[in-house]
Amino acid sequence: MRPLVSRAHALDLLRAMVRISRFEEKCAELYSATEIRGFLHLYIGEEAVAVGVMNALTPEDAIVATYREHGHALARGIDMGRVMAEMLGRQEGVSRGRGGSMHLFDAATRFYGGNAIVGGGLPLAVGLALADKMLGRDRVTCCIFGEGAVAEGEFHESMNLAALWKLPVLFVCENNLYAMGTALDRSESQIDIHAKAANYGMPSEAIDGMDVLETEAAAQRAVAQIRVAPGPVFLEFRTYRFRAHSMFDAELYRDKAEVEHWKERGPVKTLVERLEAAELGNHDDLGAIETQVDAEIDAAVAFARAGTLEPIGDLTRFVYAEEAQNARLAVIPRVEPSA
Amino acid sequence: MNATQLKDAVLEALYSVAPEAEGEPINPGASLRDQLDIDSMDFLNFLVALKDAVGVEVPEADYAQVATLDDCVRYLTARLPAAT
Amino acid sequence: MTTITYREAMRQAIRAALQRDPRVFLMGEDVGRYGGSFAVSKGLLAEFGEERIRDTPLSESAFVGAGIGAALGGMRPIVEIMTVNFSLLALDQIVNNAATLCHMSGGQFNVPVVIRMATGGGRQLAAQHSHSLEGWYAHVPGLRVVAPATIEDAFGMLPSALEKPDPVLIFEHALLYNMKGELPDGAGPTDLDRAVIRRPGRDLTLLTYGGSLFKSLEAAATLANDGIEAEVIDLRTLRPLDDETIMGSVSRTRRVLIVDEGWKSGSISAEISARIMEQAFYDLDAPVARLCSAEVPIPYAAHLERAAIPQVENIVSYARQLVARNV
Amino acid sequence: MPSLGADMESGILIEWLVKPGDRVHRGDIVAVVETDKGAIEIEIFEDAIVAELLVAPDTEVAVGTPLARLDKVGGQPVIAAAPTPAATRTPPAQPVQVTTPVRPAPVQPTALQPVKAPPVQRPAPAPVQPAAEMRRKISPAARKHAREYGVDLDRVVGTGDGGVVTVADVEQWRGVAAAAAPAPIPPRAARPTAPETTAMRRAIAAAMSRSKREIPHYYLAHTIDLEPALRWLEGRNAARPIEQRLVYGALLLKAVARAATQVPALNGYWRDGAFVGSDTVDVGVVISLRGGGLAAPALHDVTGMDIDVLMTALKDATERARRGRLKSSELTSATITVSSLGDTGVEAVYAVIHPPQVAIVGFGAVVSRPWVVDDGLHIRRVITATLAADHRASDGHEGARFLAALARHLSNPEAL
Repeated sequence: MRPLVSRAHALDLLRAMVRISRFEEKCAELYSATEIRGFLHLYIGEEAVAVGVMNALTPEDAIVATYREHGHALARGIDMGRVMAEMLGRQEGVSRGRGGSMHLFDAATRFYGGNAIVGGGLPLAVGLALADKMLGRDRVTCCIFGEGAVAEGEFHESMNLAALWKLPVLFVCENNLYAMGTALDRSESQIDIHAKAANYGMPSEAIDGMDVLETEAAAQRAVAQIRVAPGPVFLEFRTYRFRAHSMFDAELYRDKAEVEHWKERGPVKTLVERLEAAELGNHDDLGAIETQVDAEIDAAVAFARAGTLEPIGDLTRFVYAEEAQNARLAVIPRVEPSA
Repeated sequence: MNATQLKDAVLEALYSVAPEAEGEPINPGASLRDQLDIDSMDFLNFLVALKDAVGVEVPEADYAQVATLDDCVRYLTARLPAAT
Repeated sequence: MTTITYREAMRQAIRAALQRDPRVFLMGEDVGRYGGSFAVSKGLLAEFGEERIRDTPLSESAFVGAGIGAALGGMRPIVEIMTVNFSLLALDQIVNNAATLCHMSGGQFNVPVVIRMATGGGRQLAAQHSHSLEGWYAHVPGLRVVAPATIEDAFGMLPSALEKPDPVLIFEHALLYNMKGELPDGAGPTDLDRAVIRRPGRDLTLLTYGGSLFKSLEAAATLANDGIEAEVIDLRTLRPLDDETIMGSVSRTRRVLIVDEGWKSGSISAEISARIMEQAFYDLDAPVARLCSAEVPIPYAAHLERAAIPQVENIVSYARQLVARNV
Repeated sequence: MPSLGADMESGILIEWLVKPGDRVHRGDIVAVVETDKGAIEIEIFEDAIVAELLVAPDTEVAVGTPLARLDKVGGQPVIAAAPTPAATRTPPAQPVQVTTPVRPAPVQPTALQPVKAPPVQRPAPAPVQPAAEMRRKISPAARKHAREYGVDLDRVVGTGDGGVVTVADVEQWRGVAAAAAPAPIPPRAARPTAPETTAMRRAIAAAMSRSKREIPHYYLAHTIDLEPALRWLEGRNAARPIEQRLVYGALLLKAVARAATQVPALNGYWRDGAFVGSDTVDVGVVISLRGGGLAAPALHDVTGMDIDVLMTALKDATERARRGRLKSSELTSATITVSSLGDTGVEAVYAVIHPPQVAIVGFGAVVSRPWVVDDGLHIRRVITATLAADHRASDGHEGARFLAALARHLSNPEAL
């Protein structure tokens, strides 16, 4: 049993996870009502990984994520209203409405986006870490991907390069057992993912991705190691997504019983049970948090719906950088929705 | 030739000069030149065609007597041997 | 004025950039100890060390992606892909990351990376090592694509490219590395937006770039003997295309022959021809002509390869037919 | 019925997992729906009581169709978030004004040195175009067509936008109606009220507006005693078979040719800023086509032509104009044009010059007028002749001399 954290910290972790799951449930609702279009990949069930890993990073560290990145963006501290605005295609969104659910970007928090090409983000992360190393900056680049990416050539190339050049990269593999509709044992000859890191002489660990205390501790250990002995570390979080791969998926590839089994060990449920056992908290705390979070979500939805469409005339802006330096100023300031 | 045959011969000659007039109702009492927008050259060609058809040559002095369809039939009947 | 090779001009450009800007570094397969597959970076490792002259494993997607990431991280990387043939392994990183990030992030992240690669055939390396695919890259908004042909451009385009806030792809025709030429003293950065009239003329315009420039100039000299004055334009940039200079010439000569080592279908020559039709239609006295590689995988045997790739005599005969035609 | 994807229009409700009266909580699975991708469980986003099931199992309904009516736990009805047209759905197709990306300012361009390898001159500045000769916009198809049919493109007026000369313009100039055979003229009654804008009409419009735009017309009129000519004509016609009969129009044309020979400034073209005279008088005869529009075939070198030959040529040209069989050369070679509208009863015709010619003569109707002859008053048949001429090529004085010569020729018809 992991020694418990303080009540305050535990409630912070709980709130962080509830913000993710409730935000994504609202997204599912808005998608059914056609307010969100395109693809929508939900993270519910894996919240503990995002919260645990983001807590281990500093504001100077960088994140390169995938198209299932709402949870990471919220856990990283990106404003919920601007994330929702992006889902609704408004220019007040984090990517001016150009990226949508799969491409959330935020320069202020060094969130280098969702990437819709499986494995496409890994080389970028290696490069960001290379720059930090060459410029002598004590920063970590956290690269997040699913176990599906492990089958891509870029995984092998990036792991090798990071290890070869001892780059400060935290490789975070969210192993949720299914690459869209393909179970792990039907895509990988070696299904013990974290063991692959040994091929590159890279330290690695496999962690229970459903327990936020475990994920946080593991991430903190890995980041500390990177800062002390520069070089990449590989973490495999064993987790599970409670919902379909995306909105239009009949989940023919897995049976209900398996889903129910994993829901029994859901991250929020697990933490509340741990708090009750340690008499640090209970269901009332959860209820209070849910009420607060629902209010934040309603405000975010209101902000997003009040958002405006980027003028067609701006279509060609940023195909090439304008004054590169002040491009960041082009980020639309957060406008409080009128009461 | 009886009156009907004469009328057809006149119309035939007219259509050779103004093809688009075919199939149009022609007011037998009104001036052919106005109805069918026929100029002096067309009128001359019409009379030449009429001469080929019925063998009667209309001198310039008689132009006024062949202004309408009825006029033509009347003028030609007077100059042709009685209908056999 | 010093006489140097194209290779030497490019090496000096890299060297000058490394000296001038600490953010600049060179990365690619065998650029360090081996001295570069075309010997462009020979000696740089000894002078600048392993940190800034980085040999990479054979992982085009990873090291090109790493170059893009490092640019995001504040560096000014020069990534060398040995030849355009291997760049196909890094297409996803170039097209889906380098070209797209700035626009898709709403202007938050620009990618100031320079990617150099050799291109073109003519060395009997057969189909997989003889491609001319610069036209593909010129298709993608967000990229700049240039093709230095002269010694001065080999020296001057790199510094300009390093100043750009966006990805710049530099295509160096493999047959040019050994070419000798004059580099004026004090030569500096050269423009990346303009085509240049290398030989003014009157009767037709030869639009070309890179390795085909010198074949075109030689053809123009031959044509001059029988009174045909060909204007030869070095495009220099394939994206953006310098429509102004192209249409200016077309409106004067009224006849155009595009010489391009790429294949015809869906090529840069097709794009230029379409633009001429759209912008200078009534100035034409004959349809735009194109002389490109035969639509075949480039063969090994010398006589076959020679037949597949545009040669001087082909340019001359195409030009003569073009001048004779009128519509 | 929720939308689960942009390409999902409807779903078949297979099974209800709840019944009226059931208490449901947010996130509960309440039904199963069959879609193209298989059966998908439908969740509820409200805490409520199921009031009524609105859709029976195995019914296909469109996305957005209400499936059940809910009551709030307290009893009021719940309005579920029905799919509303979302802003993210593609906005109505406005035309996309895409500004081409502003070309980033080039690095300060240095002097571009030539390359040595094979000899290369320094890139000289582009040779300056000789006086910017406004190259006329002519489509390649039009050039090809003009060359095939020997049409002088300078004469053809372009009707495309911006004055572009198209194949249709060349066709028109050749006098060949756009279709091979002349289009059957619809019977008068069926003729469309507003004249259909045929290619011919456009060509005439373009020519006339170019004429009015470019040619400074001056106009003169002169009433001429036609009695001597008409009497001579009637005597002559009476003595010949109908096939050799003359119309007075032939005399007018001959007289115009004779007069034009004496006043050459009216016979020729205005081209590239200068008058180009013609040593023959080729008279263009305006023939109005009953279907609308006109043609002006030219009779070549009329001055010396025998009057009977002229009559035959005129008869033939009129017939071929009606049938659309005029040769292109006929339509383009007139050096002066005559427009005679006497048959319509109009007394005077002030015509518009056909570019690139420099004069056009108009004849009105023959009318009887009181006329003084040797201080006696007589009834005479007279005709009004008008001249419209290009003031760049000739002056009023020459125009007057022309009309006077015309009158003289008509006063002794036997010499024509």
